[in-house]
Amino acid sequence: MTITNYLVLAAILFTIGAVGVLVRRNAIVVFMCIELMLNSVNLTLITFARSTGTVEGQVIALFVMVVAAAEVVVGLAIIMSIYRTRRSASVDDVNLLKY
Amino acid sequence: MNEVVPASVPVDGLLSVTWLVIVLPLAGAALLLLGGRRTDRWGHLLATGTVVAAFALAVACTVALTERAGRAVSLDLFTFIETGSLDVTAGLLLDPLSAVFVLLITGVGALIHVYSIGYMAHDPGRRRFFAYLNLFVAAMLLLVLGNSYVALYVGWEGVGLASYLLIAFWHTRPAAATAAKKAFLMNRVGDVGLALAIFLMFAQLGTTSYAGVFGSVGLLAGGTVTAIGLLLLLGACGKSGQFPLQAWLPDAMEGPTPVSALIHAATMVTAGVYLIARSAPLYDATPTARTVVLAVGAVTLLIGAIAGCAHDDIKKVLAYSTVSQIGYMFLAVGLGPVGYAAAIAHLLAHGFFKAGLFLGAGSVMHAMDDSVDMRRFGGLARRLPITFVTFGLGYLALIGFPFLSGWWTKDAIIEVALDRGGWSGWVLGGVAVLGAGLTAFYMTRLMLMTFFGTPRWEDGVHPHEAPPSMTAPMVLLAVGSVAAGFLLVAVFPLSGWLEPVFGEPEEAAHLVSPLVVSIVVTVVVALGALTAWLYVGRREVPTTAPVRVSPVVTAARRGLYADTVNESLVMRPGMWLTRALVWLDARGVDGAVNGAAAALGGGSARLGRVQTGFVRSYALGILGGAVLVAGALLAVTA
Amino acid sequence: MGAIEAPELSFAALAPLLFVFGAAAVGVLVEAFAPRAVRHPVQVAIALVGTIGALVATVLLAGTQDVTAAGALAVDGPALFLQGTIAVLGALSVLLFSERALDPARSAFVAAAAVPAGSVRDRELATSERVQTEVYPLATFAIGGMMLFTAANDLLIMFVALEVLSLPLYLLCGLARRRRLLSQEAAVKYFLLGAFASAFFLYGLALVYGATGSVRLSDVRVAVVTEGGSALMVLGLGLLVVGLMFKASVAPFHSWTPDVYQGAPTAVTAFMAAATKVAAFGAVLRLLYVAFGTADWTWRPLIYGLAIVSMVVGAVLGLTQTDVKRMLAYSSIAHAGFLLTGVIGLGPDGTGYGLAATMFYLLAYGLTTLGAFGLITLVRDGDGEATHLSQWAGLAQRSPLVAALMTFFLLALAGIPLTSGFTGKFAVFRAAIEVGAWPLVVTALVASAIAAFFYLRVVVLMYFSDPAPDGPTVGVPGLPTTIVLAITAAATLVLGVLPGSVLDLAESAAVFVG
Amino acid sequence: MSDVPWLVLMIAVPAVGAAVVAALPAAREALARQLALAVSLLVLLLAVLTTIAFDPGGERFQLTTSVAWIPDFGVEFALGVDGIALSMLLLIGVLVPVVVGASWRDTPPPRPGRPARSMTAFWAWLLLLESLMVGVFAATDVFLFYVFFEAMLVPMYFLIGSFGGPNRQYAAVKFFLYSLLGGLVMLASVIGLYVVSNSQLGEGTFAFDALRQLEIDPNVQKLLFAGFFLAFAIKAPLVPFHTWLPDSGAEAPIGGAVLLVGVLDKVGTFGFLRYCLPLFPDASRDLAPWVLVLAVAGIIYAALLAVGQSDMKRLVSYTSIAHFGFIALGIFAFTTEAATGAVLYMFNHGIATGLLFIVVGMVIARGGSRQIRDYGGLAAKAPLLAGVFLLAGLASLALPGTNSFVSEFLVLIGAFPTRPVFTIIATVGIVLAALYVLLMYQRVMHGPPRGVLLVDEDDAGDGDTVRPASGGTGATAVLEAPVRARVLAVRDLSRREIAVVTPLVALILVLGVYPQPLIELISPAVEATMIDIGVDPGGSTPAAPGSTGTGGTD
Repeated sequence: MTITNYLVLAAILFTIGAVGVLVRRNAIVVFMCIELMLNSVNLTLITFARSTGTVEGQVIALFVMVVAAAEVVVGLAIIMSIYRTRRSASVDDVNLLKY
Repeated sequence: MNEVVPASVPVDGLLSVTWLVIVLPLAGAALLLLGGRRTDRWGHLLATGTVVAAFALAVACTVALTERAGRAVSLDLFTFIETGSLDVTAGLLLDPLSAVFVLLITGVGALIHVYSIGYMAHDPGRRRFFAYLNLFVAAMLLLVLGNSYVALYVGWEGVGLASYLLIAFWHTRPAAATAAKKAFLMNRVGDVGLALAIFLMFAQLGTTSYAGVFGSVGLLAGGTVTAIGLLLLLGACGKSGQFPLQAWLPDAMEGPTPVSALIHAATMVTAGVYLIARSAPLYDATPTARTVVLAVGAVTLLIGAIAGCAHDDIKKVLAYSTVSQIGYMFLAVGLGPVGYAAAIAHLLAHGFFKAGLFLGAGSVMHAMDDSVDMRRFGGLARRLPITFVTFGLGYLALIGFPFLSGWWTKDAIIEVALDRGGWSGWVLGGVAVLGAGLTAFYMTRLMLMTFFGTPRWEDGVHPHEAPPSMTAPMVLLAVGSVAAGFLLVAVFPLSGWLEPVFGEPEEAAHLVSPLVVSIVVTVVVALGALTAWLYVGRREVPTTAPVRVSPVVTAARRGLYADTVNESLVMRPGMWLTRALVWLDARGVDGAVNGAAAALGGGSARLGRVQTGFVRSYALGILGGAVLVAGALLAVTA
Repeated sequence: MGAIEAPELSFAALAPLLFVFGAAAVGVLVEAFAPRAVRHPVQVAIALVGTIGALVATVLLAGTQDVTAAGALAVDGPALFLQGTIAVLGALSVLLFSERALDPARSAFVAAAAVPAGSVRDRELATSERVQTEVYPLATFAIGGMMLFTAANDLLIMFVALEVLSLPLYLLCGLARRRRLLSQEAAVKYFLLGAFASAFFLYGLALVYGATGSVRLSDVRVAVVTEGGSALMVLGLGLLVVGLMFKASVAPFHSWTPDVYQGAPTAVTAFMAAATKVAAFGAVLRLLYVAFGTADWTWRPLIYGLAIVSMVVGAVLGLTQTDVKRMLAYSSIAHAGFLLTGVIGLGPDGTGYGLAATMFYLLAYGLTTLGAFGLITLVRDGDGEATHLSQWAGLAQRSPLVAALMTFFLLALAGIPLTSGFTGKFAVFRAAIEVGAWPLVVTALVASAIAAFFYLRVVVLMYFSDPAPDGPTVGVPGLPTTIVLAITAAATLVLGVLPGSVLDLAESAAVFVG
Repeated sequence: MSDVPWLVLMIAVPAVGAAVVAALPAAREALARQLALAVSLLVLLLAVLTTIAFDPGGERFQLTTSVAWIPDFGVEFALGVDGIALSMLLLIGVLVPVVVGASWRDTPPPRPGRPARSMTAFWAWLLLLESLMVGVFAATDVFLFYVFFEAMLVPMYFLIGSFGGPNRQYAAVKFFLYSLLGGLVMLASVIGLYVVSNSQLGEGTFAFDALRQLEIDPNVQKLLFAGFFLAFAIKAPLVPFHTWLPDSGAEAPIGGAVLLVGVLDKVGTFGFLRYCLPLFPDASRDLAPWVLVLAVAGIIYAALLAVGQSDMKRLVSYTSIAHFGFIALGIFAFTTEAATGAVLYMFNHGIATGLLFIVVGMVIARGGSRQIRDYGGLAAKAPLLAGVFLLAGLASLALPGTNSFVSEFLVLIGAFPTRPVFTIIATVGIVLAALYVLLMYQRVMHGPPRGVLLVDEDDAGDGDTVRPASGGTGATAVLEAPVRARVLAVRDLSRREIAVVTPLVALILVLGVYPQPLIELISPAVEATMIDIGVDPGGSTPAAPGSTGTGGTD
């Protein structure tokens, strides 16, 4: 198992996440896809940490998890508020602002 | 040919105030125009006074001139324009040639001012009329007195303006207004030629003064001289109503009759002749240009004469006669040194009798309630005796009745034309003789229709002789018409007086003896007159022009289609072009600008559609951007 | 395995950050313990103390060239200049936030964000004077994050700062009192897209880390010099740039800008438009110079292209806008493009006039745009601000002063001489031409001519058309907004007429520590 | 006397005046315009004193003032005048008071259902404009010039936009955007120039005298030249960058139109002569033929368009475009005579076209219509008006005796030696000039009474019934009305109007007869410019007659 496989896997996960953002309607799911992208990055970081034999990668991964957690808090707050107003979490319903 | 270069004798005494000759009438004009209604009562008297004074001064100056070496004085007044290598000094040149013209202008001008006092007595715009008349005299004097082509040009355009103002004097008449515009524009066309000639002189010689230019004609390439000559000719044609720019002159008769007499018969229209005569040193150096002058003269001579035969408007007939007579003068100056003196002589004689004829015509109109239709005249001889006599004398002088002015001066021209020899000599001579015959025809026709036969007047017309203020000038001019030729050719030969300008008049060996010439001419003239009598003298003249006539007559009535040609070749295409350009400017040039703006707006609106408001499409945009960026960077590195 | 030695921290050098973050933390505590009645004034006071304190600190620190926190933070000219700028803009924004006189309910912010919009409770709260005073700590955190962003000498810190400045902004966008639906929509869009973009930034970070074995800018620089730009690293750079350009709202990463600017409370829009741009460009400059300055051949064409796209998109799309805030949003996209011409103006390896020019432009633009948005808060009708252009018709006759000020700001945005906008444009274009990028400059000039058209449209509306009978009213601002408008207008004028000293300052500050 | 900062005063006085007027309450219109008149007269006085202080024989730039402004960019607030700029300052000094007089009774455009706006703002903008116009001609620092050049747009924009005709908004925006676009392109060149100076002189500068010394690579010159040229060609305007002028000229209030065409647009031709030629001599020489093509094409094209116009103000605007063609021809012919003529032309055109605009404005003030077809036969009732109209027209067709003749003659005779073909084509333009002037004059002044000013016999008591300017429309309605016994109700020039036109009329005639003083003021500066572009200032032709071969074909 060379590191390339890990990197490729991470890249695939990242792409899946990105595509998910594009195709899914539910805000929660979209957000989860973003989380997936972040975690694929974590994988990449760990891999590089291993390959370069440095520790930063692992540290950064921890940081990323913390930040992601914070993002979840904020994000869910926003999504909840709009959900309670509109009774819908579909991102396609929020397009009053355009052009 | 440097005689015109003034002797550097300090100018003093009377001659040093020659400029007063110009300033007097100018001041008159200014006073009348600025003075406003205050000057209504005495304005015309003042105007006349200034011109008379100018005439007196001119006589005095001319006398003083005779005592001077070289008979020329050049006065530098002030620096007009000086920059770079261009140095135009406002200055005057009084020499035999200009002196002759100054006398003619002020003299005839004074007479016509006097005449106008009576003629315009009841016109509300009298003050304005006299102001313009003075303005004209001033400009015309500047034209002939200037000592450089620029000065001449200034006067040249000045008389154009005065002519415009006077033709349009009764400007509420559309015809008058249009005629004035036409005159100005066709003159302007000629002015382009004159202007370009001046530019060419400056470009080649770095000067525009007569002295400078004539002093170095020899240094010019032949082609250049010819070009200058032709350009000057263009200017001359415009001003003198010569072919192909003759069409404005007949229309100019819309102006008051004194104007027609002074400007469009005696003085302004002869400016072209003056220009060419003045530029003698140039023309002497270019036979080509001179030949063209000859051709123009000959053609115009005939056109004028032919058109004159068919018109019923007394003033138009006289106008075409003027065109034709000036054609004679062009013919003469075109012949070169031998012809200059003859041309000037004819010019002066013509000035007298044609002015006289116009004043007579004016008197007739005065009697006939301003009607100009000869078909409604007839039998006026008894009602207007003085007019009849003076007009008659002018008529005889014009057709060249033996021993009257016309006979002396016209025959002289025909002689020099024949003396040219070769086929061209015969052709030109023949044309001149033919012209004489036609002149006799149309003038006799005019006489008969106006003064003889049975009255064909409109109802309520009661012809009466004009007041003395009008008849007096007519008498004086009649005297001039009788005597001028004899005096100028036989007693004080003009050629001698002009010798400092044109050089020694060489006595050419006549190919045809003058006697024969004058006999032939007289016979032809008699024939012409007879024909006229056969046509209009014997039978009743219909009060309306016959409609069914030969194409020749139609052509003649339409002035040989000069207007038609101008319209179809210049006016209409011009109007089309203008309309097309207006469209192009609005739709094309400005349209392009507005179109670009509209395109931007449209693009903006279309591009704005991308901003759908859907989060996911925005995300797609970002992703796409990211891919592009990544791709671009990899492309750069790879 | 030696003993772990604590990293050295120069607290003096960190003073600005400490001030702001301290203020933010205190604000949270106040929120928790102080009675509702006193919260608002107290919060405002704390926020102002924090920002102004930070400003003073940056002024005192002026001239330091230092790397601290084990090389993670750079305290150098650009950092301090931009931190100062952000502090100024932040303080002014806080003043805008604290305006009590304009809205009948005495604040532009929602009473209780948790209450669903349009519900009964919401309607009764709408008229109450309750305010979500958390906006002040949030804003202060955002300001802190921005200041950190400009000083981050380490990709990780940069990422953290990015999040610290973004998360509060997401929330702030959703806290409008009026038109809550739009406000919440703005928040959602900004949040989702922001998170999306930061994921790219993070991935880029990872790749750079993988390529160089470090996230310290100085180390990256060394790596770039030694092994040149590997594909991996360049790819990383690209993704980092994407993340940053998103924040700087550079086309084609601008799509969120119009929607968010329009939906967010105007005060917040002003704050974002002014301060976020400064922070984002601060990070861009640092990243491109300190880390990749020696490999500028990689990013120069990219930035070149982005600049053109951004200018054109901003200018052209602005033409057909009918909402003032939206129009200013597109204008800010165009200005991002102009700023990038300044970035291009960087000579190889940080030399050249570009850095100073860009920093000056950021200051000038921030103040002008803050003032413009501040003015928008004054023009109101029944339900909040009247931002539709048609409502601005004939404003000059309602309130000549507001119209004149707006015209002045718009002329500044258009870059007419004697305004700060012109000085800024002149500076960045000069820098660009000096490195031979004159085609870019010509494009920029044409773009600004196009943009001038829609600024002009507003002027035409205000002056030459007649007001609608039921047009908006012009509110009388309270002290805070008045101060903001006075300062921004004065600054726009001074930076236009006598920019000498500030230009000197920017020039002297334009040195990065490696 | 020359140590007084005349130029600073000439800029400051109207600026302060503008501020004061603007501060006046809207109700005090009368005071506002009296103030405006006083200030503009004071500026005229200053202009005269400046001319006295100026020594034509002295060094090129005089009365200089220079203060460091933005040291970082090497920008200085540097003022100074040569003969060319000074003549423009005189023109400003003369025209502005006249414009104030001509606009004395103007009223703001009517607004349906709303109280009329006060004219106070008009006077304020007018004075501000004067101050900026002085600045743009007096600046000797390119940056400063640019700043004035752009700032000048704002007052004119408001003059057109809020006091103009029915279509004023479109015209104002078009004017602003056209000029702004040109200005921005020029900005690129200005910066480029700065960068070049930065690299050559070590530290960047905008000082005209320093920039003149630069040795710029010809290709770079072409680029920089293009930037400046576009801006000036739009300002001047040359075909095909002209379409904004007819709109602005037609919609602007008469006062604005006079200053726009009379002075503002001269900045373009002034720029050619002051900046394009000396700063980029090589580029100027290489590109001159193309410029000349534009110039000469413009002369013919615009003249023909003028013939085709039905709106008097548009017509006058088009005549100006033709005249600017002559000026450009004079400048790019590269001879002292032509260039002197061009500068003289700039001055004379301001006077002549200014008068023409003012007289046309007086006609419009009487009839309330800009359409030629709405008038006819006015000369019969208003001889003075007709006379001044004719004089203005003759001046604009450059009849000898009027000032314009001297300048047009100089331009053509000076351009002929170096550019015969272009000059010949241009000379044709003088025929067209006669055509458009006389056509308009004949239709408006000559012929039987016609048009909107006809009223029924009974209420033709006094001709002082001046209709409100309602711009174009409504005229035809009067025409279609049943024609009963009707007479023209038009009053001749009032005392104020006579006072307004007199100075211009006097200048036209005096400068037509004795232009030499003005020429002597201009020539030295022009010669200096010729030296800058490497042309012998001595003149276009050998002083000694006869450079060409002797002998002839015969």
